[in-house]
Amino acid sequence: MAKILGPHHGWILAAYIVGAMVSGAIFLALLTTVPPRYRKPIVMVLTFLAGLFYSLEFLLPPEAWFFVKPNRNPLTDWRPFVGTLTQIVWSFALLLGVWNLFQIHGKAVVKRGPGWYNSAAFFVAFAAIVFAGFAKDMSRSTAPAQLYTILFKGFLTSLDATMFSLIAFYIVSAAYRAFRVRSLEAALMMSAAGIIMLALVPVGAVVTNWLPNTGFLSIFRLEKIGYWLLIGPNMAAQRAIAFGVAVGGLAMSLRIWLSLERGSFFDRQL
Amino acid sequence: MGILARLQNIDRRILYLLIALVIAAPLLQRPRRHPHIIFSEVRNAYKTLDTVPKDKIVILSAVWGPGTRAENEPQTEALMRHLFMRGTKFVVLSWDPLGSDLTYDDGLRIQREMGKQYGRDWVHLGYNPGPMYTVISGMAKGFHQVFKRDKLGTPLTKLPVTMGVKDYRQIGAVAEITPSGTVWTWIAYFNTPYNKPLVYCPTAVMAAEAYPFLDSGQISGMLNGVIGAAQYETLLGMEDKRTYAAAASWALSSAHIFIILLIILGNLGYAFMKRKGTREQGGRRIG
Amino acid sequence: MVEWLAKNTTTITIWAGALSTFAIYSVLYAENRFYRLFEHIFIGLSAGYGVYITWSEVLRPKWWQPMVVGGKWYWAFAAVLGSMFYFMYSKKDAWISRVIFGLFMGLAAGGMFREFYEIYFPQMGASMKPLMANGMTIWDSVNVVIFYVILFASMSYFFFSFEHKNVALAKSAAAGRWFLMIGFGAIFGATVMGRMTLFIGRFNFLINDWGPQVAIAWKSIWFKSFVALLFLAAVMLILIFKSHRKRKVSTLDGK
Amino acid sequence: MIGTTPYANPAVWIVEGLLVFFILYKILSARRGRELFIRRIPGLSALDEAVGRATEMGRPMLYAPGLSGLDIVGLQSMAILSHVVRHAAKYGTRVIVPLADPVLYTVAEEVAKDAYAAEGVPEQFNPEDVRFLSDRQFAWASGVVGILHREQVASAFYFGYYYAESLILAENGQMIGAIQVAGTPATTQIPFFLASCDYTIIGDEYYAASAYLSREPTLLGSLVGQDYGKLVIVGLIVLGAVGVTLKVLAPDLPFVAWLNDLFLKFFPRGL
Repeated sequence: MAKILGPHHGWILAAYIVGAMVSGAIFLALLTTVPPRYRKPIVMVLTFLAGLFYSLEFLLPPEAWFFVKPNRNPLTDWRPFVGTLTQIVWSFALLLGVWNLFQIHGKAVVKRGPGWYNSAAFFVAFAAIVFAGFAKDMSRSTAPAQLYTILFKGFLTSLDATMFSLIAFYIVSAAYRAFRVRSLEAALMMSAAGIIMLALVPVGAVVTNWLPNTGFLSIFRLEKIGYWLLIGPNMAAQRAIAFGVAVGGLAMSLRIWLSLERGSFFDRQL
Repeated sequence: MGILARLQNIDRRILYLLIALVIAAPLLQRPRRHPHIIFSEVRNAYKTLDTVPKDKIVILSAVWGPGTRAENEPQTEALMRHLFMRGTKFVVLSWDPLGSDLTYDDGLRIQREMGKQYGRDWVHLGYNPGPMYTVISGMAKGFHQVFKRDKLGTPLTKLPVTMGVKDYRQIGAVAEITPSGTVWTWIAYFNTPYNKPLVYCPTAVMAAEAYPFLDSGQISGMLNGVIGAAQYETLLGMEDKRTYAAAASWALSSAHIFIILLIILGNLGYAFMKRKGTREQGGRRIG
Repeated sequence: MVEWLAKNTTTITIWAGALSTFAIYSVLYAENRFYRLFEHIFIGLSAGYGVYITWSEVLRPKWWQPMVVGGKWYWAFAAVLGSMFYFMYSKKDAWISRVIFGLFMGLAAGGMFREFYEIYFPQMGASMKPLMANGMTIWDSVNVVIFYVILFASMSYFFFSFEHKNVALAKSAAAGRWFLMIGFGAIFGATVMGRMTLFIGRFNFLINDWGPQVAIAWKSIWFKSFVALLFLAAVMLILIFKSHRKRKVSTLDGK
Repeated sequence: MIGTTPYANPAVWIVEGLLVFFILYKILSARRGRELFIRRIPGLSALDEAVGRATEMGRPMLYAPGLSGLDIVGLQSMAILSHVVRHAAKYGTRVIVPLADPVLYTVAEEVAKDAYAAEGVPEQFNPEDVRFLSDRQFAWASGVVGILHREQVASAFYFGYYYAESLILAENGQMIGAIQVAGTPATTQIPFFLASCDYTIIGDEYYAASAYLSREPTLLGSLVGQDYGKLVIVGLIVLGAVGVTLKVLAPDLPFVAWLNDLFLKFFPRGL
């Protein structure tokens, strides 16, 4: 077995790789011949088996009686491999999205509909950074690296940061519009937000600066109230949500693992 | 009446322009005044670093890079100033390749201002790619096994600051200056096991999550974003200096106050319209 | 061209950053052509960057090099698995993509037991607070009681299958919703400062990095005339935009 | 978490076992045809209203699953998507679905296609309406903002995993006057949806959505089981709290110390 796994080099390696590809292709071809009524059970069984990996890896402690060798859960050793494999296979899916982008923007450019030049700009930007990236790693010239800096640092990170910072503006308009005393709920949310906004800045804390810094009255100082709101009621409420989400997530995972999930994607004929 | 009615429907573009002005004005004008209210977590941070014994060093762990310079640089500078002022020796440890250069430049600038000397008063350990927990736990057991040379390539055994540092025993405190959730690594691998105080300097986004840890004492003090840095500068006696931290702290304060004023104005308009019996536009509901 | 690029990389990078910043901020006024162009550039760049980074940081070091240089030929099977995604484009054999989906969903679902333990067990542990203990003041006890009231009331809001005919449960659920709103308000208030500093970051970039570049460029007569032209063009565009919008409003005003 | 074993301990087997038991037991009993009650969730009832409004105005709708991938959050989003698209197909209204995950994109396309087919109008499905934008957070957000404005959508739905971009989308939707419904398991983003959307579903109402919309016995049963699961958690916390309190009040009771040690051992006191 170890001999087959290699590592191999030169022609033998090439032969092995081609062999793996061919056997893979044969396997896929075989899959296409599976009659429809067996398809769903196959997917179900594979989903279940895949789910077993991480479940058993966690649920079986190394000291369990059936692990003979000095207390190891053998699945744990496979974790890095499965992690890498997942990442690699997942990477192949990226082109699905890129392909869709190409289709939509390609059509726009070919048709010359309104705004086609935007789609053209999409292709230019795409090609430029792919070229600069790969050329930077392959050629010895510094020009691609500089182009890459301009595209990545000049455009991409600036666009990222600016888009993110738009929230600074939107948070103002959202607060202004939403925080009206229409209902008890809105009023509660508004008050909590207002107190914490005041409490977090020294200028706001001036409001209650006349209160003593220690003793009973000090708990009414704004920064203390804000702090209390954050670690008291806020944490309790967040934890209540967290427990609900935890159980909901567990239930949904369980349904998917055991193929009990219902809904269009899962009810479909294969 | 026209004004009050209009107050609850200010055009959002005006709001955007106003908030931009509210933030930009202090940044451009650079007011001289520092906040004179100091939050207890900032005071505790100051006390922590102020009580480090003279024969021990402080580690400034800088995780930040250019992305969060606006918040983390003032914090780093304030801490450096304090340590120089007290004559406590410190080392800077950077986890970001670009941040490593930035913190080095900061140190050089401040040492010039305060008449201090590299190597004698402080040392920059350069960029460390991590992983953080191995570096930290290794450093606690053998400082010189983990760190061999400083940023310039000088062996650490030749520099006065680091010469005598063997392990955790010569380390007095740690300050973590970070834009991400890295502080737990320090807590778990260094500060809790060896019972060392930790000063936490997060960005404002991260600060909210830290309050429970302040409460439990796992973090001894905190500088919340640039506001914390400005308050720290006040404690350092810089209240009438024009610093960036003070300006940014004013900008943030006025932004908060501006939003609260807006909420009040909107509610005034709302209350007025409701009394008049007119339904407000849109009638959006929360729920 | 290449030389000019090499000499002025920093300058161009800063100008590109400023241009991008203005393009995105222009959407605060209204969606416009300038924004649209940069939106497409943004999507193009991030797609291209995704392709490049996926290859250079995942596929090349973790798949290609171990396989071709390291001689681990069996990694070729990963490509076979990866190709299964693409069967979704086939009408007849789309089910093969289901196989790989199923594998991934299974793997993700299998992690649930560990995730539940690692994330939520400590939270349960932290929720078991003593009502009274040595060194706790009355105020601390009151806080613990408040904690439990809020926790259980908020949790009762999330009971879906019990009819809220039970008055106690209905009241508790209603109160729970109020407590949740206080929590959400707290999150909102605590987030504002972080978001404002994002804008300060952009502002600093414009003033401290781009400002000096503008000052340098301003020295050249070409730049001055270019700015003048740009200004004229902007004025004309605004005039055109305004007359255009008046027409548009009448057709779109369906609200 | 630090200081805990990386493997399951008896407490994990008991607690997770109880949860799994209740969920599966209730699913099975629901499948055998037991009538189950489920309370009203206003945000989900509003979905149909929002679809109706877009139809009235003759403008398209937007359904954004956030940054979710092919995981439980994304799949739940797809279940809600299926409901929305089926309604839309009934009235012949367009639904634009921008995605941030290449794999979820393929799933969304299938879901949309199926939904049109189920309503008997497969020809109405326009593959360009389900589109992948970008897997980069803010590039995706910029694209969705563009779509919101250019298509002048009448209704917008945000169901999935959201990060900071939540407010960017919701405020732009608000600007164009769209009726907006949102739901996310990301607690930190709920306040922003609450502020800018007309209806927001909170916390695990998100996971209740598919059961609520489809009234499928399996899903309803699971929902009831989840409620029992939450009761288990409440019970545990109460037991633990009583334990630690009694340790101070009555340290001599025999079982108290034992109970206390048990909880301390198996429930790490993180914060």
